[in-house]
Amino acid sequence: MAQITLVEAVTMALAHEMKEDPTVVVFGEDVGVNGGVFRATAGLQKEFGDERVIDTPLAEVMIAGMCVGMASQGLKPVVEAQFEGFMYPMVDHVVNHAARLRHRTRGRMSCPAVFRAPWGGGIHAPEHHSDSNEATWAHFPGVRTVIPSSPSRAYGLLLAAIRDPDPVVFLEPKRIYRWQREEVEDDGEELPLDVCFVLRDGTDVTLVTWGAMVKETMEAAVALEKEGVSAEVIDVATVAPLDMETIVESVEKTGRCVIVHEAPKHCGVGAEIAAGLADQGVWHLKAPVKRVTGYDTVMPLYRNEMNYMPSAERIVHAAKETLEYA
Amino acid sequence: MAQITLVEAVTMALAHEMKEDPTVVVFGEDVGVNGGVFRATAGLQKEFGDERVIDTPLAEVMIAGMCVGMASQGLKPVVEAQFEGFMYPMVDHVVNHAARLRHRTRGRMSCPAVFRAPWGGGIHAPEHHSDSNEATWAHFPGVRTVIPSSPSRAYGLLLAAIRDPDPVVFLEPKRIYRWQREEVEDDGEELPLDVCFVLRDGTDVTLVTWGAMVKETMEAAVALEKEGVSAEVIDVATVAPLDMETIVESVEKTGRCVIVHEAPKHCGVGAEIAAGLADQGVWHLKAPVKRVTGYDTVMPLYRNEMNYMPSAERIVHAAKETLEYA
Amino acid sequence: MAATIASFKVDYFQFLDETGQLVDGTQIPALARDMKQLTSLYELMTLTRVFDKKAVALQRTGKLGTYASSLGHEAAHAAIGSAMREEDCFCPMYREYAAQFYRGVKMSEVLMYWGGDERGNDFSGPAHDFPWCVPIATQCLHAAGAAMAYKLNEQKRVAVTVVGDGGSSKGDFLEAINAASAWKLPLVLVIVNNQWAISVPRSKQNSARTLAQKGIAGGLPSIQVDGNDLIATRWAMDKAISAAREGRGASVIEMLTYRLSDHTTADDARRYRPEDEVDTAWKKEPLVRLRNYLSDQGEWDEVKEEQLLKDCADRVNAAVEEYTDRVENDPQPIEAMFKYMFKNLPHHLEEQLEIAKRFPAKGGHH
Amino acid sequence: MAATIASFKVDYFQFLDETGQLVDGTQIPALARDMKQLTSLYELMTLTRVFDKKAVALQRTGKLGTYASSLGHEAAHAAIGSAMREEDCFCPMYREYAAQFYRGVKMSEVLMYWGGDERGNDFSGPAHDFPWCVPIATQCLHAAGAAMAYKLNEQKRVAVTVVGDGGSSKGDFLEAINAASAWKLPLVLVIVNNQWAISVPRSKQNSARTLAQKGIAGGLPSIQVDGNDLIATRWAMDKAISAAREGRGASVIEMLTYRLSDHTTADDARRYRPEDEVDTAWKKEPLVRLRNYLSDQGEWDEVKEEQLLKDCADRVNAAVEEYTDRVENDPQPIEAMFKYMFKNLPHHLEEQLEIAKRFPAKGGHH
Ligand SMILES: Cc1ncc(C[n+]2csc(CCOP(=O)(O)OP(=O)(O)O)c2C)c(N)n1
Ligand SMILES: Cc1ncc(C[n+]2csc(CCOP(=O)(O)OP(=O)(O)O)c2C)c(N)n1
Ligand SMILES: [Mg+2]
Ligand SMILES: [Mg+2]
Repeated sequence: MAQITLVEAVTMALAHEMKEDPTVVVFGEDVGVNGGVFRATAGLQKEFGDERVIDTPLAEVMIAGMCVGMASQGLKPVVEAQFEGFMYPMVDHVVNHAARLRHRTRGRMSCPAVFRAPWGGGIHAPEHHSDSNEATWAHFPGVRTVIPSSPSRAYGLLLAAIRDPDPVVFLEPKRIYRWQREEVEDDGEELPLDVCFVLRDGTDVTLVTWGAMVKETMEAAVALEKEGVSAEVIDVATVAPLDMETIVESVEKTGRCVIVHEAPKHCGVGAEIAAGLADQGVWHLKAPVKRVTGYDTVMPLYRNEMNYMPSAERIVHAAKETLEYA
Repeated sequence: MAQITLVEAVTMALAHEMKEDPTVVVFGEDVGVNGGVFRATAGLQKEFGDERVIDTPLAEVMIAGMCVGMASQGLKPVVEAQFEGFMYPMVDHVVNHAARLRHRTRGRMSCPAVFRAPWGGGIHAPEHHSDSNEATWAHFPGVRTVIPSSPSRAYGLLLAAIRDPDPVVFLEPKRIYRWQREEVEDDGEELPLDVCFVLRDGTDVTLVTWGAMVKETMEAAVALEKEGVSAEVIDVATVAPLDMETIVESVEKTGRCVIVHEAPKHCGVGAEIAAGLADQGVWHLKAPVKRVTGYDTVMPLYRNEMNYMPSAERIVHAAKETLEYA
Repeated sequence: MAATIASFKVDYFQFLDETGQLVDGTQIPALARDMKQLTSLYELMTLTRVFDKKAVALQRTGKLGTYASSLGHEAAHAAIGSAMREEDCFCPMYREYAAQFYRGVKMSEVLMYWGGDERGNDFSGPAHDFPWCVPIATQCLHAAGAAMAYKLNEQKRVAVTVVGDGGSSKGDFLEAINAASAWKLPLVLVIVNNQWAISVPRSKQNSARTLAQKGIAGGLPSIQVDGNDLIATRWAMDKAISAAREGRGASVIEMLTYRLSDHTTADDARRYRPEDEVDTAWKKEPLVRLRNYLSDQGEWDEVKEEQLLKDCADRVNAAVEEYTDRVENDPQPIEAMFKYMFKNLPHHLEEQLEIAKRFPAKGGHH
Repeated sequence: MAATIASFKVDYFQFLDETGQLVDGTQIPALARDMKQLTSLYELMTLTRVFDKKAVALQRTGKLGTYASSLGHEAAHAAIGSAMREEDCFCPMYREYAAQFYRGVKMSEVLMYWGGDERGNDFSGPAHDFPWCVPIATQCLHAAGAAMAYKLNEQKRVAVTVVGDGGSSKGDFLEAINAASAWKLPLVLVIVNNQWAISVPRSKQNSARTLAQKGIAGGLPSIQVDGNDLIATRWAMDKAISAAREGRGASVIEMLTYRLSDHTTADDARRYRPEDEVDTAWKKEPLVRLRNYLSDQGEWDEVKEEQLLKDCADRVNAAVEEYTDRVENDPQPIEAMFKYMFKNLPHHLEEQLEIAKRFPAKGGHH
């Protein structure tokens, strides 16, 4: 069994589903011979041909709009946006059509499509290559938003996303595309959507995060442990719809919660989680719910990039703040 | 002094600023002879000519993109999107450019533009004519999102939005465009952005809302009063950035909060407010923070529309829930 | 070196003039002699107009929501629908009723849609046809995507879409042309140029001589026809569809017609449109000229006309019955707001459904 | 009636052939005899190339972030910049350095930008010029908007923008053409067709004979020129800019050139592009042919060339010094992340600034 990276797991999942399901097609800019700018589709065109791994003209509105048409007529398009910052032209077709086609037609038509994009900061790329826009997608009814944080979850969740009969926005944390290697069997076993994954059990404080921030959050948990603080770490994975149950359960146990995300704070997904706690978890809270997030600014160009990204240090600090309350 | 409606107040503010400031131009579909589909720009082309009140070709990407170019070269475009559901093609230029031009150029350039749109449901219009997408805008750094809820606030806040040196998304609650009349003097007095307006003082529970939901929320407050419950009502007005201070202060007093909005619940602006309370207000909470919102579904066509819209009854019920806790 | 490396042209076609005479000096399409076809299409156009009048009346009396009239567009829409095969995919905008009726959509379903009931979109036309599309021009890319699917699946199916003069300014339409060019898609892009986009006249969309020439951007065959001449509109559609079906790629057809009604029932065109322009347009409308032609051919007369109008009225009334009966006696339950959001209702929507059931709107939708 | 109602053509222009000979049988533009201009533009093109080589080297050694090379585009970019007036507005994409150098942007500022420091966008070029634009083709609408502002203000200013072969597929560019047509904007839309959009060849963008013909959609004068022939590129720019300035509206110019480099330093073109295609392209590159022409005219020789290369090297090295000194010894403070978001720092950003100051990144940006 191979030791693979997150981006290789994406490729493996795509290849697996394309073998299993002849209706799956990959559709995007530079996904063919070039295998995508991050190599996520490397080798797929060679294996499946240019009628299933399709290089498109440079037009995101077209990509998203055609995807709706293709998905409505029996194909399962897996779209790749080259970077999350170039998904904005897709918003109209995703939210006004992909997310609504089944609803609009009372189930007569549907849009089983996946909109993939490398997502998030930390790779020292130019502007628009480092955003975290999951909250933008998460607010729109009718589309799921899924974010893997490890090779195995990338494989299992992408399989589930492709097989899901409804549209899924699948955001891939590019910063950790090649961070860890993991043994992932190409067994076609999907992982469940709409549920959180508890990565680490703890009793003193619950750290909730997703995507690349899982790295800093786990580092923070280890650092806290050294100081005798037991932190539970939850990878939300599906940010819409949200598995609030698992999070509330954890906070019932710990009484403290720190939510970590790279995206700007204001109206980020962290707000929804904290709001859920302010409603369903309020009696269990021993401390204010803290959010360690990106600032409400544009992601700086790379010389300042690391001043923007939440650090393990900030997470530890916030966790300790919550522990100041008995 | 005239008794005017909210939409008339919008027109009055536009006319006032166009007189004051020759760089202000109105730019959009059907804003000219037709005066906009809701008559918000009625009479302006006659008064200011078709070089300042400009009918555009039917292309929202173009409208938003040209707006950035116009604003960068000394004009103050006030764009009208015909309905909020047609703003999605504008997202790319608003968030990737309008909201970033000053930041990107270290202040060398800027984008003093206003993006107006009739917003929200309740008028029995076709699909895409009844959405509430303020959270979409509120999450993006670099742009303000402002929502008036009365004729006087529409006048004062729109003046402030036009005069503001940075981009503002200005969402107009179309359901109450003609609901109430108010005496509004055309004195050019703007109202402050970035602050909440306390519409009603109360001691038992804080009701937080904005836009057309102010109507149902005030009705709920009156109903509650009949039952001896004193509700404070806050109109948020600027949903980004948020005046959390005023809300926290109120909850310090009441200990209870119900947030009301028409938009879907998940990752709506209500989540940010509840999250703020879960952090800064947690020790004052005597009850869970409740949200009475639109459902996480597409706004139904009109026969079911009122089953979607939060009612005064739902607000009263939620307020009472919070009062069950001593 | 200065050399012309590419030249293009846009041709205009009209076969039946405003009086109903065949234009001479032109090779007339066979359809002109197919009286059976012409008669049935005339009947379809008439039915559509009778339906349209009724729908507007229903809105005026509060029995229907905002409605977009197709008055004056019948020759364009009837040609589009009748030129297609069942397996082809139609991606409409919102007023192409004649095309949809031909494809099996029921009048009662059109009324359901504008009557605020999503079940109108679950219509009796081909299950693969797209529902009405509100965001202007987006349907063009859905059609391009459908065409792409047919091409990849090696099906001999064609996608047909319609956009207005206003919508032809939007990137969605322009990108669809480019996509059609890039992949040689089995696609027909019809611009129904009715001279107005709500209050914005054609002349403000751009200053080009035609809208058809937008197809030249992708090197697509692009023509303009008299959109009120059924023989021209249908001939153009047949030509474009067979080219698409036979793998020769996409085309653009601009059909010149006129919006004889307000934009929708929510609009008042008198605010921005000179009455005399409308009067002139009425002289060119599509039904009269076709009726005159059929009469000259001895295929039509007063009696038939009267009979037809009576039949149409009956069918339309029956449709209205069906519509009102359904929305009043068999309204959609509150569940309907939730159950189609996803194939399987997620947990959070189950909870919200309970709230919705507990707090139904007082006194229905009014 | 079947009548041709509109015809169009796209002409191709080349004046200086690949060997540096004037093409005969054509009226040669006056510029061909303006040795002073040609020489100084040749010097600009050479400086740009020397700069480009250095920038790539800096990236390879970790002193610069991702960088987009302009190798092979010099004749296109030099013509664009030199044909404009200071008061005109340039809306670039991201590799038009020669144009920007001519307009006063410093080499050190280009390096700041790609070196991850926003101050590079606060450059010494005209304060109204747009910064580099990453979202493809969006700059075309900014240019249309700038042109609109000039037109409304009755200023004799022109907006000039550049888009690639790939970007020419995007709605932003196509809607800009439509807008230019609708308002007769003082705008010049230049397509720098370097045959590749990262790994996607020109042929996949669409199947049309030219990209220039996209301008026909709006009825704009649209031509194609040899983008490696400075005389042709500059002649075309002069023509289009004076038409725009004199109120005759916008034009589209497709400049045929070739991307001799990888897409950016983050790309490896060998993965998708045949080496021999690149070798052939090198035979057409813009500098050699211009140098040969100048030499034939007795305006240039080895000595001058050597001297020029030395001067360029010195200037580039000085620019690198300036860049490294600034980013290393005068880096942007953490405040810079916040203070330009709005004209006046809102309350919530003040709080966040405090957090940011309290938690600076460990060990700078690496
Ligand atoms: C993207 C978008 N913008 C604006 C609207 C509002 N709107 C509805 S119809 C219309 C005019 C359409 O004109 P045209 O394309 O010529 O079609 P017609 O209605 O004349 O048949 C407008 C602006 C919309 N539905 N979608
Ligand atoms: C909207 C958008 N989509 C995708 C990208 C990623 N990207 C950057 S450059 C490029 C190719 C551009 O090709 P072309 O327009 O021909 O310009 P060139 O780089 O060849 O000069 C792509 C796809 C982007 N920057 N913006
Ligand atoms: Mg029209
Ligand atoms: Mg290119």
